[in-house]
Amino acid sequence: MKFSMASAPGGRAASSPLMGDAEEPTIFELSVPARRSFSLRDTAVPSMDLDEIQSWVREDAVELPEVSERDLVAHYTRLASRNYSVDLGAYPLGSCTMKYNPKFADQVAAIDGLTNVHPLTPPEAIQGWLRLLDELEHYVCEITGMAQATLQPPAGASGELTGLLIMRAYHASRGRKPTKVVIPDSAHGTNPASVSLAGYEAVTVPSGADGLVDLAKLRELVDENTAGIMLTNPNTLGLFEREIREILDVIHSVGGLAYYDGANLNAIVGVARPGDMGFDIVHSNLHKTFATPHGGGGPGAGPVAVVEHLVDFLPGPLPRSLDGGASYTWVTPERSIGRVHAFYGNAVVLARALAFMQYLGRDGLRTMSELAVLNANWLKTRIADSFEVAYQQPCMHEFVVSAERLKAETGVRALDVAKALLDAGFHSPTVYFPLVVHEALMIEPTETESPQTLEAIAQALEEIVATARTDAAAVFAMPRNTPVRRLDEAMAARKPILTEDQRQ
Amino acid sequence: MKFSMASAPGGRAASSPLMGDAEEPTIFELSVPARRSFSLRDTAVPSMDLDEIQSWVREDAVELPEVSERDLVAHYTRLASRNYSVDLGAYPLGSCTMKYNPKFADQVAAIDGLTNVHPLTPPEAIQGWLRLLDELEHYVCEITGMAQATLQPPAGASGELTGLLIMRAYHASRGRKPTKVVIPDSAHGTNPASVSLAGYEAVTVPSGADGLVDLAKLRELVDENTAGIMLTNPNTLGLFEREIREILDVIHSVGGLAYYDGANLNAIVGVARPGDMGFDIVHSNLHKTFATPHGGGGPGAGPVAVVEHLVDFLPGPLPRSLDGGASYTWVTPERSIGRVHAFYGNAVVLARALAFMQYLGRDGLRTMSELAVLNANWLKTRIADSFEVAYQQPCMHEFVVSAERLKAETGVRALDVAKALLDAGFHSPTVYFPLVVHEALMIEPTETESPQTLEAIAQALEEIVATARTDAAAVFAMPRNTPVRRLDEAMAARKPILTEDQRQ
Amino acid sequence: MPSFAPHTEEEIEQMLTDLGMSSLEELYTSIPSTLMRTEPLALPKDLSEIEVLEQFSRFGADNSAVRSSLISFAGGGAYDHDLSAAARHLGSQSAFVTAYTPYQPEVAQGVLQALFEFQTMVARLFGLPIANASLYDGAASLVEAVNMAVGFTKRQRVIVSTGVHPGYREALATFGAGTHLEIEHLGLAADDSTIFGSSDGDHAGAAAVIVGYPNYFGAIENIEQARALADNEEALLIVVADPIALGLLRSPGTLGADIVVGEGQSLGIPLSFGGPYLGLFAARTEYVRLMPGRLVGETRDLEGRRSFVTTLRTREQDIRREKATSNVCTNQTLMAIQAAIHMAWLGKRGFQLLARRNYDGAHYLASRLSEIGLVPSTAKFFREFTVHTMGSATELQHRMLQHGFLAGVVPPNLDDRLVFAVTEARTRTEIDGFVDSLMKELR
Amino acid sequence: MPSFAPHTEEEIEQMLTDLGMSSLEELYTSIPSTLMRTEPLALPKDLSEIEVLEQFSRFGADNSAVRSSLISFAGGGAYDHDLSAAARHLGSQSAFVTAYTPYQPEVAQGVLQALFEFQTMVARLFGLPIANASLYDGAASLVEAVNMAVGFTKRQRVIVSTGVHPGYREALATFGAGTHLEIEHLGLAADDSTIFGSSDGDHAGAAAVIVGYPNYFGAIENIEQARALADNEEALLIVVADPIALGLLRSPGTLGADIVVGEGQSLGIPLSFGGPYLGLFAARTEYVRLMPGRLVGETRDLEGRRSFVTTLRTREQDIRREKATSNVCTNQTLMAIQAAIHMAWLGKRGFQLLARRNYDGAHYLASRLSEIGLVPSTAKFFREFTVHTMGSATELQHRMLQHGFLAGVVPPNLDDRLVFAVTEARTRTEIDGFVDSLMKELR
Ligand SMILES: Cc1ncc(COP(=O)(O)O)c(C=O)c1O
Ligand SMILES: Cc1ncc(COP(=O)(O)O)c(C=O)c1O
Repeated sequence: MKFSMASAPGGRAASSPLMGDAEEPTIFELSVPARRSFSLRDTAVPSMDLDEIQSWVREDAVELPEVSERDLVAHYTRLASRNYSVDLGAYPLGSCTMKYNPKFADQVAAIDGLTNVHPLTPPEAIQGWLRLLDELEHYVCEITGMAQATLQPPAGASGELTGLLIMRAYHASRGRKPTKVVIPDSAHGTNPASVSLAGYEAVTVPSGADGLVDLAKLRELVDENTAGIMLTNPNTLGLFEREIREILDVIHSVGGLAYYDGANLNAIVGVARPGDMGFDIVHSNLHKTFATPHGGGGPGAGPVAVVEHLVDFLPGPLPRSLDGGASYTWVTPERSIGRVHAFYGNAVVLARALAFMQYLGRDGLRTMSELAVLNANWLKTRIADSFEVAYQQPCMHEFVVSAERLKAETGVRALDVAKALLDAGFHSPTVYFPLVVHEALMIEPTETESPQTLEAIAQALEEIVATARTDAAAVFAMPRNTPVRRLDEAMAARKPILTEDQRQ
Repeated sequence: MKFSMASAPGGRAASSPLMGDAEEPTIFELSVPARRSFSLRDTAVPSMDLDEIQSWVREDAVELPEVSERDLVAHYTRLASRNYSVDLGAYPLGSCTMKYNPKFADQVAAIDGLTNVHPLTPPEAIQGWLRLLDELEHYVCEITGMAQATLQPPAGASGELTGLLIMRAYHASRGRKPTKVVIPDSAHGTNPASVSLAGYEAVTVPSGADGLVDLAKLRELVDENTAGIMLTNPNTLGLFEREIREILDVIHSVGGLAYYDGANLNAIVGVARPGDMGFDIVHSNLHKTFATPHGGGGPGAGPVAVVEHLVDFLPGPLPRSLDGGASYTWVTPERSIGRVHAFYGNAVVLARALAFMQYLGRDGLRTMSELAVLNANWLKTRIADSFEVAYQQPCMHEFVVSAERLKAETGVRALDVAKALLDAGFHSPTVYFPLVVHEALMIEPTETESPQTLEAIAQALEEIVATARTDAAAVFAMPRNTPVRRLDEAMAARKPILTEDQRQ
Repeated sequence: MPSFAPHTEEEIEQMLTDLGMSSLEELYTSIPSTLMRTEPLALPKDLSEIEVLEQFSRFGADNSAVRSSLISFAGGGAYDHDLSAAARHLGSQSAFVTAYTPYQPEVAQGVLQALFEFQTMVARLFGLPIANASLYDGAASLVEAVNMAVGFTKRQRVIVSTGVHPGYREALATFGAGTHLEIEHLGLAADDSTIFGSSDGDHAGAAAVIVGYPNYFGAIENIEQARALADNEEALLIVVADPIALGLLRSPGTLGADIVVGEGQSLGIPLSFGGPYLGLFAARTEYVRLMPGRLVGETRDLEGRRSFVTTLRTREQDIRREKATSNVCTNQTLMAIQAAIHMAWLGKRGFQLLARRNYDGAHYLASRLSEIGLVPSTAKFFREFTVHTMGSATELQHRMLQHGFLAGVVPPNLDDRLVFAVTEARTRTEIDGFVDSLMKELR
Repeated sequence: MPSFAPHTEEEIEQMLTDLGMSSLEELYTSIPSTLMRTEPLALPKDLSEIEVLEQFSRFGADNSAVRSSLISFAGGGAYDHDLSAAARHLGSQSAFVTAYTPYQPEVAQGVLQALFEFQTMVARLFGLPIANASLYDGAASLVEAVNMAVGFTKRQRVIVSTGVHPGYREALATFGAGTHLEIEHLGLAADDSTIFGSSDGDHAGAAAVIVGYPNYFGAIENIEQARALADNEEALLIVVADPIALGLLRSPGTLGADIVVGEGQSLGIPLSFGGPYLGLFAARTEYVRLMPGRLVGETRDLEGRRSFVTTLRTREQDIRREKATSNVCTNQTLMAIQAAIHMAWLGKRGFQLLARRNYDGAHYLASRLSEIGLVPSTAKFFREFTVHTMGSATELQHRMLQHGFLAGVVPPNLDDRLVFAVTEARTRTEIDGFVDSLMKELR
């Protein structure tokens, strides 16, 4: 196959060394007694006596660091300079949808009238927030094909558990106590973990050779003890479950509910809707599909949308207008499972996501998904000579390849490929997940990367394979250009040092 | 001499390589026809016809780059990661006063009611700005010991020229046309350049062996053709001109005026005042002493303050209250030399400086200078074994050492020391300036660096000297850890490539 | 074409050609045609960034923000503190904001080291040896603490003080439905503190005893009594602590808590209408392998340089799956980093001083309110206390909005009470003004 | 003790001991005691950062900002454009903000490459081969251009159109006092454009002819005529251009200008009450060694990698001293970087579209004003034009403030005129509202 994209520059962090190669001291090591950064306002409030609480008063002060503002700023600026991020270059990390996050959303997140609002302000004084949340709920429901949604869950996993508790409440309301939830063997780890926390037993349905749910096996597994199924579609291998209707029919036929893990929604926004496929409960990962930044591990937001007959179970409170949109208030559904967050979820993250959706609009949202799928298919085909493509059907927004052949021939594993890619200026793909593919490399370019960047990634991968064949040791020694090189992870786990004070 | 500061970590950029070591493409190289970042609002304004101006309308579009927002952000994020800055580590660059800039001043600079004000808004609608500028003028005058000030000059050099034009106008008002301005041989290059632009001839007075103005020589030079003198005190060698009163008497005795270059004010705020020394005109570099960030080369601000009998010549307009502070308006002095900026100078920089001054307050401002001087003296003494201290008297906020001995013994020059220091994670000192000291290294630690950082700098310098003695070639090859290594500057100047289009 | 996708029409054509396709629709041949949407989404068309910004400014204008519109005396788990500019600046660096979870430690030392420092600060604050790298919020931390206690003791019963934040208790009840939790409550005395004494249930023992410190109504609980009850029940003691209080009060860990959780919003995070906030979680070392969430540990790289990595990952869902200690994956890392920076900005002495200022402000307000007949019911408190209103508290709170004050929070189902909070941001002038306005409304 | 100085009392003691001193005062023994201040400065005591911030918020509240308080139809060298979030974010990275002038290129490639890109964009915009790395503002650029022309021609006389921005002309007069500049003016026709024709001075020739493009009153000048006059005088042609206009109009360089200068505020820099702004400067290659300010050039490092460095430094004051081409040292680098990013965000097509939107807005306003009898005097204009008011323009402008409009700018000493500007930020609704309010005031 011929490829059209010239190897133009793009997408790669080529910032190269900035200076020095020493460790950065910890903030505690920078601390000097009596040094300070803080300044506090003069409130003119008199000093009040402590007599009544004297027995509770601590003698010592908490051993927080004592640093100058100058050192504080330098320390955390240097730490930032030791971290890769989407803003530096490509992050083809499958299952994580690390796309570029629009900068204007940072300004949205900084609007005084949004950030400086106390969550317990009476409804008459927070009409803007209530409207905003209502509008986002509308977008989420339209995109997923659902009736109503809670925006409370602060991340995808929280959304999963929320959804499963809704499932539980639904069955209970019908006097049923089914015990099992079916999940495919390619499922993300949060799925089985959530199933357990929801008090269900996780039952695994295997994938067939085509990477899709084995319908026959599913039929065998499912009975009246089946509370429901959790799926993501496209699934964790990046493949669309073609027989989704049939799969869900099996579940529905025994009175079960179908849960859609929205982590993979980026493939199908505007193209297909979980609701139309027959799902009953859907969570969306706003920090993936809707480009709220990931923050080095969070915060996210995982709204849960449900079909009409489940809306009564949604967590409360929900922003609702009782007068046709003239004003809004908080309403808790009658049979609500209860709150899943102390307040209303990660509100400012929700605002960012709505801003992103409004910016792209109706058509832009669909184009987003189409190009995410285009990028994934192109890159998959482009690197097919270097790695074994796990499944041949067209992929959705991500795909899985295997380094098994490379490993057999050279000893270089998926992990080594991942580490070597760092030296080329790119973040690594996800490795060893999903578990059903050996030496898996799971690659999700996202729609925000240009064809030039895809080509550069492909060339970098080709070069790694070539190096592996001529000098595998060189690959094992990678990365070399990173702030630190490969870490001794076993040492970290053997006798964990989790704080400065646990160090000898 | 025994030194007390243990070599604790601090002040050094040890960010080490981040990934890759390739060049960063230019934004033009990242450009792809028809790609875009921009989005423009829908104004609903109809398209108007171009008939009347048709002959002016260009056929082509300006060849600006065409990049996605994602690539735009990645490009300039990667460029930022290729740049040293105060926020990363120490910047002991003599004459430049690179100190830590407080972060809250960034928030001051972002206040909507300050940044989004049109400069030609009528005075009744800009009372906040007028008050702010008035208050800053008061601070500047109190600190320098002057009567009134213009805040218009956008940098120090502009302040110099403004001051010299005031000098000129003053002499003219008295029917005099003196032709010469005296400057010491250690003067900063902007001083003689400004003298020329003000239409004067620069006459150099040499320094004595003690680094101070040679009073006898000065007496010989000065006559009724002398319009004035330009000095900075402490001078460019970091030494206080003890005989400043006598020096200025010489100038005043022939009807000349004395100009104070405030670039070195950081040594003496709250301790001594140019006005008390007898200076008539003073500029302050707010981007040095008063911690407005330097922006990679600007913007700055160089207010010019004058004694009572020169206030009539100040550039206008000035913010003034005609009703005892109840309201403010713009007033232009009768014999004003005229504007030196299209509007009122770098207003937002001025706001930052006032914020800094208010934060430190009366006592903090003095402490600032005292500790700047303490740091300089300590570091000077600490490294006296490694380099020849040029002048023995206590220094002020900066000092000059010479690498002449090192050069003689090893061939390693001041420049090589500067480059080697980069590898140690610090910015270089100023080199080969002032011109009167051979192989000069001019070091200004500023008060914001901790004693630990000073010690780390000293150790880095010691190590460089040690390496020079054992392996000079290693020093010549430095820096190695920087994004690029030593540059071919001659090639750049021989056939200058100043734009993408001049490249072959 | 949304401007975030770099592809030009021409490039799309070319890429499709490379794939042997003629349209974008062809990419979706694996989706049954009955499932393909033919109509566009029923959503508005795209807007420019400036239009979206202006739209959100209008949303913002329709809220009463603290400081610009309202002077806040509300707490209830969300406090109006002065934020440090340094933490705001440093926490918003794109290297932190736009990074993923640190799965490749070689290029994530910034986030990892910052989290290690955060863990250290939380552990020291709470008086316990270990802390994790954050959970969603205070409520989530409590739920995870209970799950951990349940997992450790293999018991389903927990004893919860009604002084614990009602939102957290509700979340516990919600998630407890899945884990079959039996929740038993301890009531409060007239001074708003918990009535301990052996639980009246007839079970063999409990998984945990849970108290606030201070509690939701402001009362500083007697942790030693809570510990005694826990010992009686052979239960773990879980304390929900206000981190700011620990600048003045003895830390729960030193007083006997096994697990301390709390909401970290007070540590430099804006009010943000309730989120993103920061769940804090610390515990005794013996529970380390049951800890929920991410843990960052120290190690060496192959050149011997100190470095940091997420560790004990076998606890986590991606490895342990249905047997994981928790299902948490994405957490609140950015908030943790921001809180760590803010704590470092405050430093040892600033943190102490800050706590004292909160104490002084609250006690000054209490004394002023006492003068006008609103005597706090809470006897021993830190920065938050409860008063009983004559009429409806919601009504009074509503009227106080007109004066420009957010007059505390109304506890759910207790419309005759207001809980007031004071931070270091409230000046004497503001407090006096608040008391004056309240007096007018109560007359 | 100000918190920016890291030193503890103990460290100060220790450092003094190392120096054999016993007090900080001893550091100043080289200052004659008569000059040492014994009293503290007559300034207020220190404040906390939050108090300073609140003080500045109060300053801000006492101004009428555009958008939040006023809808602006004012230009005059400062325009209310929509700013790109990307440029704002990227330009405020601390690596750019807190760096010094790039004297050590090995660690300044970020600033240097950004400036090289900026120079390229300015050169292309102005239609000339080279540009510098910025000067203070539009006025300073004009002054430097004249100095360059004077230096090149060795003549003192310049011919300036009165259509050139009055603030720039005033600055030229101010600085011209030093360089003994003789300034001669060209008047304007009724349509606000310059009346060219050979100058009436009896000198042998001029150093430069200077026109605006468009000029201060909005008129698009005939650059070819200006060129002809310059040729007549054997003078250089200096054009003061509005960069935004060049998205629609032919560039001055291609029309014959030798030097093109301008104010870069429109390229993504906030109004900022007049500064910091951005002086643009481009010229023909033959003047390269006379250029003022910093120039960044391309070269190679010793490993052969492309890299950037400030070059032709022998023009500059620190080397050439009294013979330097200019005294400029600190310039407006950060603004230049921000403008480059903003231009790249707009891109080739966005910039073109933007210019057209400005044109359309201004012409729509002009047509609406014509309907109510305010017919622009300016015949050919881009985004700014002049109307003659019946009474005092200042008075009218004052009254329009009450309606929430900044109604143009009043040219100095011409109180019967208003110059209106429209940018892409003004919607039809705003323009219509403005016309309605004006109509009310004029009735
Ligand atoms: C398929 C899938 N499901 C669920 C999740 C969990 O989402 P979160 O990390 O927001 O809790 C992820 C996250 O990586 C995922 O990839
Ligand atoms: C002694 C001295 N004078 C004047 C200046 C010029 O100031 P500016 O760069 O703000 O024009 C400098 C700047 O480095 C300086 O060091």
